[in-house]
Amino acid sequence: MESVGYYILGVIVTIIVAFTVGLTYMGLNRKITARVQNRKGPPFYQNFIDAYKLASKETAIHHGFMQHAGPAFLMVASIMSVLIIPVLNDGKWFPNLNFNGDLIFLLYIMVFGPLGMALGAGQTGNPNSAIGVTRGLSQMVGFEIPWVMALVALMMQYQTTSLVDLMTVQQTTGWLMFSSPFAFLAAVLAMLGMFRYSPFDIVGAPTELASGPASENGGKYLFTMMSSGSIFAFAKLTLYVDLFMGGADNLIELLVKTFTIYLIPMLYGMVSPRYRTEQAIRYFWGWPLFFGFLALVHAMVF
Amino acid sequence: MVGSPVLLIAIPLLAAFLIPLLGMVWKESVRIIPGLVLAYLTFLSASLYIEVINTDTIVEIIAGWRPPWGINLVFSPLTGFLTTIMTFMGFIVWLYSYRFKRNVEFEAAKKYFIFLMLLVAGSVGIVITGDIFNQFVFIEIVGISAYALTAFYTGRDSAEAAFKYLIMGSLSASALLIAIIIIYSQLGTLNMAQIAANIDNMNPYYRIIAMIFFIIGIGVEAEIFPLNGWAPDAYTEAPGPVGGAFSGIVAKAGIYAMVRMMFTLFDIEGPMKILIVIGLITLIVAETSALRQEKLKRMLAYSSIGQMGLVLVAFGMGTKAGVFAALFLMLNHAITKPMLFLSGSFLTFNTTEKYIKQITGMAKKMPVVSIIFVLGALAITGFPPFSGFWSKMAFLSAAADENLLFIMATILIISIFEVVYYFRVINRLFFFEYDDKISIEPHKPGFNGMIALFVLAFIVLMIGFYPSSVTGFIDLAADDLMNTHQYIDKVLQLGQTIIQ
Amino acid sequence: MQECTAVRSCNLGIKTLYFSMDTTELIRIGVYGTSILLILIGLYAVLTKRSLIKIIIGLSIIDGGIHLLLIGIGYIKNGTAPIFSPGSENAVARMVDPVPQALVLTAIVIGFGVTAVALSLVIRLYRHHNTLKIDEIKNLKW
Amino acid sequence: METILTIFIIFIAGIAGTYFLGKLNGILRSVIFIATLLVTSWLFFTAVSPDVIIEFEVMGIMLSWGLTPLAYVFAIIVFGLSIIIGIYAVKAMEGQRSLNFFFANFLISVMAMFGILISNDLISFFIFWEIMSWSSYFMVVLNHKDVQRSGITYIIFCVIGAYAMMMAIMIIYSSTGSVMIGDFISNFHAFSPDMKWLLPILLLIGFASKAALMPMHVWAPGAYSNSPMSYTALFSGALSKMGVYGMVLVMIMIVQQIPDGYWIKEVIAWLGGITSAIGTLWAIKQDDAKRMLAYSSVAQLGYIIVGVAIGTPLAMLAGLFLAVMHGIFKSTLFMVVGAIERQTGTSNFTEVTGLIRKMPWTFLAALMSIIALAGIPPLGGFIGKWMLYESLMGSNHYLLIIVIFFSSTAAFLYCYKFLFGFFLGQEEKEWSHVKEAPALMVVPMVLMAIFSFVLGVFPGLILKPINEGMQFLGYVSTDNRFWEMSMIFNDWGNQVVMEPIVYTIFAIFLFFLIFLTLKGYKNTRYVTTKDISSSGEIPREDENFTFITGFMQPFFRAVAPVMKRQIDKYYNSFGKGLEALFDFTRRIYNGNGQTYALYFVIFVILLLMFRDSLF
Repeated sequence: MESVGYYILGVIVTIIVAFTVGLTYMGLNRKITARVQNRKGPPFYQNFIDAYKLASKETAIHHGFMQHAGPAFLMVASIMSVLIIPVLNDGKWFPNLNFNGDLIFLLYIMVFGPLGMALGAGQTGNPNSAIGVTRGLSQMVGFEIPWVMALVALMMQYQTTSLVDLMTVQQTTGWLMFSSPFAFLAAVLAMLGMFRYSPFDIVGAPTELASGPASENGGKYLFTMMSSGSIFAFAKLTLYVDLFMGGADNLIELLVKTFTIYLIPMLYGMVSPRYRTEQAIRYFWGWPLFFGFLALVHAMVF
Repeated sequence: MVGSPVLLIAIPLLAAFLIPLLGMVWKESVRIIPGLVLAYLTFLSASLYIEVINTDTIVEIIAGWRPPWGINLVFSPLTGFLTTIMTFMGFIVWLYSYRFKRNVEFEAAKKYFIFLMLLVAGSVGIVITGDIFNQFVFIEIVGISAYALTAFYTGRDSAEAAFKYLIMGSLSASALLIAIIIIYSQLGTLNMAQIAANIDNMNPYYRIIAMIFFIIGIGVEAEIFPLNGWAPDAYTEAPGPVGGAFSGIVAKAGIYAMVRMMFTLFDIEGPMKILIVIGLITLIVAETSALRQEKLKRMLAYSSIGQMGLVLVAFGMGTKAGVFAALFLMLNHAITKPMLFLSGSFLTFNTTEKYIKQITGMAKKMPVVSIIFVLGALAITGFPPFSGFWSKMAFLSAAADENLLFIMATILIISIFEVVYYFRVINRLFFFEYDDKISIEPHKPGFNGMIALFVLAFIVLMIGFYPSSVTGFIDLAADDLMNTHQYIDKVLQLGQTIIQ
Repeated sequence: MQECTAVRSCNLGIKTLYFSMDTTELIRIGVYGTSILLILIGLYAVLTKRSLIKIIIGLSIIDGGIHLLLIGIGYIKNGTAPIFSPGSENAVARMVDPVPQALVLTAIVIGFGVTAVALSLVIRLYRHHNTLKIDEIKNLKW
Repeated sequence: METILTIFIIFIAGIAGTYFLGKLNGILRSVIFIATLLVTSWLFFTAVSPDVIIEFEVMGIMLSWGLTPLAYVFAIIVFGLSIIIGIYAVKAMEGQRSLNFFFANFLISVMAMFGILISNDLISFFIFWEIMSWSSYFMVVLNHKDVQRSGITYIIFCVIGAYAMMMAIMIIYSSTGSVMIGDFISNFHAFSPDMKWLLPILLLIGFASKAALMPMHVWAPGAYSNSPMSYTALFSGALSKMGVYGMVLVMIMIVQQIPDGYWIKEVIAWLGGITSAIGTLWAIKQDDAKRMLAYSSVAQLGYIIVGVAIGTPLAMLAGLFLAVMHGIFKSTLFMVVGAIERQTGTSNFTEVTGLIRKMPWTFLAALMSIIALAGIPPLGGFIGKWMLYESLMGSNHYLLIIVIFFSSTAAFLYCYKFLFGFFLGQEEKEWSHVKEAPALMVVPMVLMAIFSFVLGVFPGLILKPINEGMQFLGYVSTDNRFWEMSMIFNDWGNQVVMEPIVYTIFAIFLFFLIFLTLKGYKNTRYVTTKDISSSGEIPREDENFTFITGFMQPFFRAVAPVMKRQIDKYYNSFGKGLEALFDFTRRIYNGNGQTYALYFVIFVILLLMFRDSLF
């Protein structure tokens, strides 16, 4: 049962599931946003159509090696993270090759993607993409801090860096979002930045024409980015579910939990205007940082 | 017995008087005779020194009057050590100034070498005499010749420097004479050993007064703080080799006189607050004023004063280790500072103001001299593996033995300033571009001068890489200075032998 | 401090002039007082007079005072010159101490030499600066 | 004949040969230079055994030389770096000024570092330390650039540290009568309580000044950026590690023995953390690559010192591993900057852009080293960072880990700035002539990049000697506990196996690369970076589209309050004040002979007044 082929199969299936779920959520996001803004909005499967269109497009020009490598880096990051995060509890379904889901490794592999993407964007030489990259990195410094604080609090409270161990802990102590609420708050607020939805969408700036890291990338490149984005979204949601909501025992439960988590940035984004970068950073170093400190204190006390 | 110590004084005096006479016969002899004399003196004192180390202290009696009545010369490991250094430095100075630019004319050369001879004779006399009044006379001889040498250059401010030196010098001479009078009226003798033997019979009030006047009288030669106003001017205005001679010969003689007075004459046990305080003040004031100097030789002069202060502090600890460190410092300073003065005066040869900025980028033009200058700077700031490091280490360990942490810290902080101003000069010399607007044009150093510099550099490196080559001698000298009673006995037993 | 001792000794000297008969002490104290007075006068000249010549004069006065002091040590009441002559062996007790006199002779010579050098330097200085005011000859400082 | 002495003789001969024969012929000089490095390191790695000890006496003090396992770890850094950098330097320094001096001095520095590592006694340790100081100083000012400021700053901090050390050494010598490090450590408990505090602090000041710890880091940017890049690689890679070596000795051997030594450790660890944060922030701000890398070195040394100061086995492992890694990737980066400067004549981001197609191999080396620096898996930097975090969590440093995390996240900013500024972005016309650096320079860089990759996959290679060194320090053997060839554990037994991760990463990467470029290279053509859609229209050739000035501006608007104060301003005003004071005090020599006579009289009176207290 533990053969290499089994692993590879697991990998592929997981990736496909993540891809589908991620794209569906994005489609739902677009739909819901439209409804809230009193528009009809595209159907929820619109993203699949876009992806298909992009994937089948021919690219005529390129700007050099890093432009090819950038999306690949991005893909590496998202797939590695989805492979490290255990999808379901105690390795039911596909354990994948989660290396006990080491959280620090996860943290670093998650920033690996944006950096590689940034390199790819830099190669294209479009000043807009470079500007977008600087904004993105600065914002990352912003939300990484509370996020790390939350993680550190959990890890030190339960004396482990392994995601799996944390999940097994939750089997007994109940969900961490109740037993250590401050960490949850800090992490969720950081997640807002991680999803780069409004008000933190100045990086991609989707409403402007051709700007942000994705500019100068069409066709397959854009497809790769899109799919990696969706996979990444799924990975992050699963991570939150695993961390704070005790993981999931089957796929349905997973979907429900992830979607509830997903609603948070979505709804927050609908009601808030866009921040400038430094405002975003200051935002993250305000309440989220405070909650992070509380979480640390909580971890120290207990 | 290769010769007697009295020759060390007699020959240079004689030479000083012979030079003009022989100069009438053969002009070149004016330059050659001093060289021969100094070479012979170096050889003589070295061989005597070896003999003294192997056998016993030589006490020479002048004119048949036995001590304590007559004048006697003491050639002990300590005095021999200093005498050898002085005569050797005298020889180096001669070697350097053999073709010195100002004494290609006959008259100038004559005067220069006469006074050089007198200077060496007087300094050696200060060190080896055993009679305080005789010491006074030698100090005066050194003084007069030093005034003359300082005022050697006409058409500069050298006369001014010499005059300041003269005022201080004659005031100090008066103080010294007063001290001698007090001692004589109390003890009725002028012989050091005799005084040291009976010093306890002296009324302590008069004793302290006498000591104070001694310190003041010798302090001018030893360049201690309030009395050293003359020193920077004299060092700056005198010819380069004379600056070397001052720092290498005269200052050493002054320091010797002071410590001989403190250790032997007044036979003080334990740490001497006065020396430590004076030395520290001298060190701090001198080094800090050197920090912002614009003139090279003046900076070197302040640094030299500071070193003298350091030596005094080391002596002031009054321990064997302290004396050892002090003598080691004196040795290094006597080698390194002339090296700096000589190379410095080569670098600033074509200017009379001797501004540091005038040697900008000179290393391109005269690399060897610059490298020797840097060697001297590194050595005197105590960077290993050069000679200065070992003496600084000896000093610090001596201070640590006495648990004088405050003094250690002060010295080290002060030497940070030293490093700073020396490295500023090194930077200007090596790591700035030579430009014709501010830099003077270089001077082709003479062959003899280069030989002198090379000899000194070799010694610096030798001590640096193999300090044990000199530490043995210094150890003996330190023992000799510490052991007062041995000195007294050595001198006075001659007297007793005659009495029976 | 020196001053007060000097003055005190002078007054003492004058008092004893009237009330004591011991002329040796009297003369000795007088000599000491005079010499200290001379030294102070010389110091005054050196410290206050602006002219180089006067400073040199002051130095010479100091020397003179010290020489006087030196002689005063060896003084004995109507003593004789320290010369041995056959038949006067008992005169040894009444000989004055020869050493101070020798010292004074040497000191005088030295003082003479120093003064000579000083005057020659003054000539040089005057040629170079055209003045004898010491506070105008300050090219070398700091 | 002892091998150590042989190595020294070879070094001295090499120095003399490089300097004097170099005057005859450049080729000869390079040959002698490389030969010296090769022979010495060959001798070292083959013939030097840790148990050989040479003893001799100088001025009545027993000195002894011998190699300890801990020193062996650092000696690996020194010799490995010096060979590779040496090969690089031979080509890179071509046509520079005073080459004989440079190469001879290079050898002197290497020799001094070797001497530091093999000296078992404090005196010879100090001697070699000082030799290292002045030789590196002459390198700093060698370029005739900013000599009086950065050079003097560097030498001041050198001597402050050295003199603090000297004082401690002399106290030790006078109180124990021996200068052996071993004796000192074994006799330490006998010292008086205040000495127990004074000595380690003095020694730590000495080492911290070389390791550029926080209050004493101001010399680093000037010194690193002004010396020739081929030396800065060694300077930041190996020389600064000597300070780390000393700190390891003190923190582990001495501070352990102090009753409340815990506090010293905490303070040093926090200083290290603050150093890393500050260094990172200022590194992001720099526009000159050299200064940026200099600040980044300060930051990285901060991590290392944190690891060393925490002192738990894992932390020490992390610190030493980071030391090795930093030696590798930071020297590579400095070499990259050197190559770029040699090819383009400037090292300023705002001037040179878009070199990726001109200097692809240099870019490869830079990319690998940057990834290692940022601590991104699978390269070596990650292992060190991972162990550091794990150890910090294991030893309950709740806030310190946040500081470290902040600085290492912010490090991405300057990492990206470095790559983007030099290699990516618009390819301006003025740099179209630039060629790839010569092979002699490229090969060492790529070699180092490969090292950093190998160490990332198989950290055990270097963790094994480190482990032995730590056993020398008195840690229990961590065999198979803290390291295996490709596996790292933490205090709680969690583990990460690097090898499969790396394979997976590469599989995915290659898959998508092929997916993206399979058809790409057949029927897509390369277009210049001018050929972009900037808001729908194509910029003309002459329009400058480079975006680099005011890079990361939004970030600095966010952190502005932190950047307001900088410590070197305070140092400057302090120094200026001192100089003004001394300028005033030296006016006591006012040039008036009469005043000097007055001093004379005052001195007499003072002595007469204080005669009772002074005599």
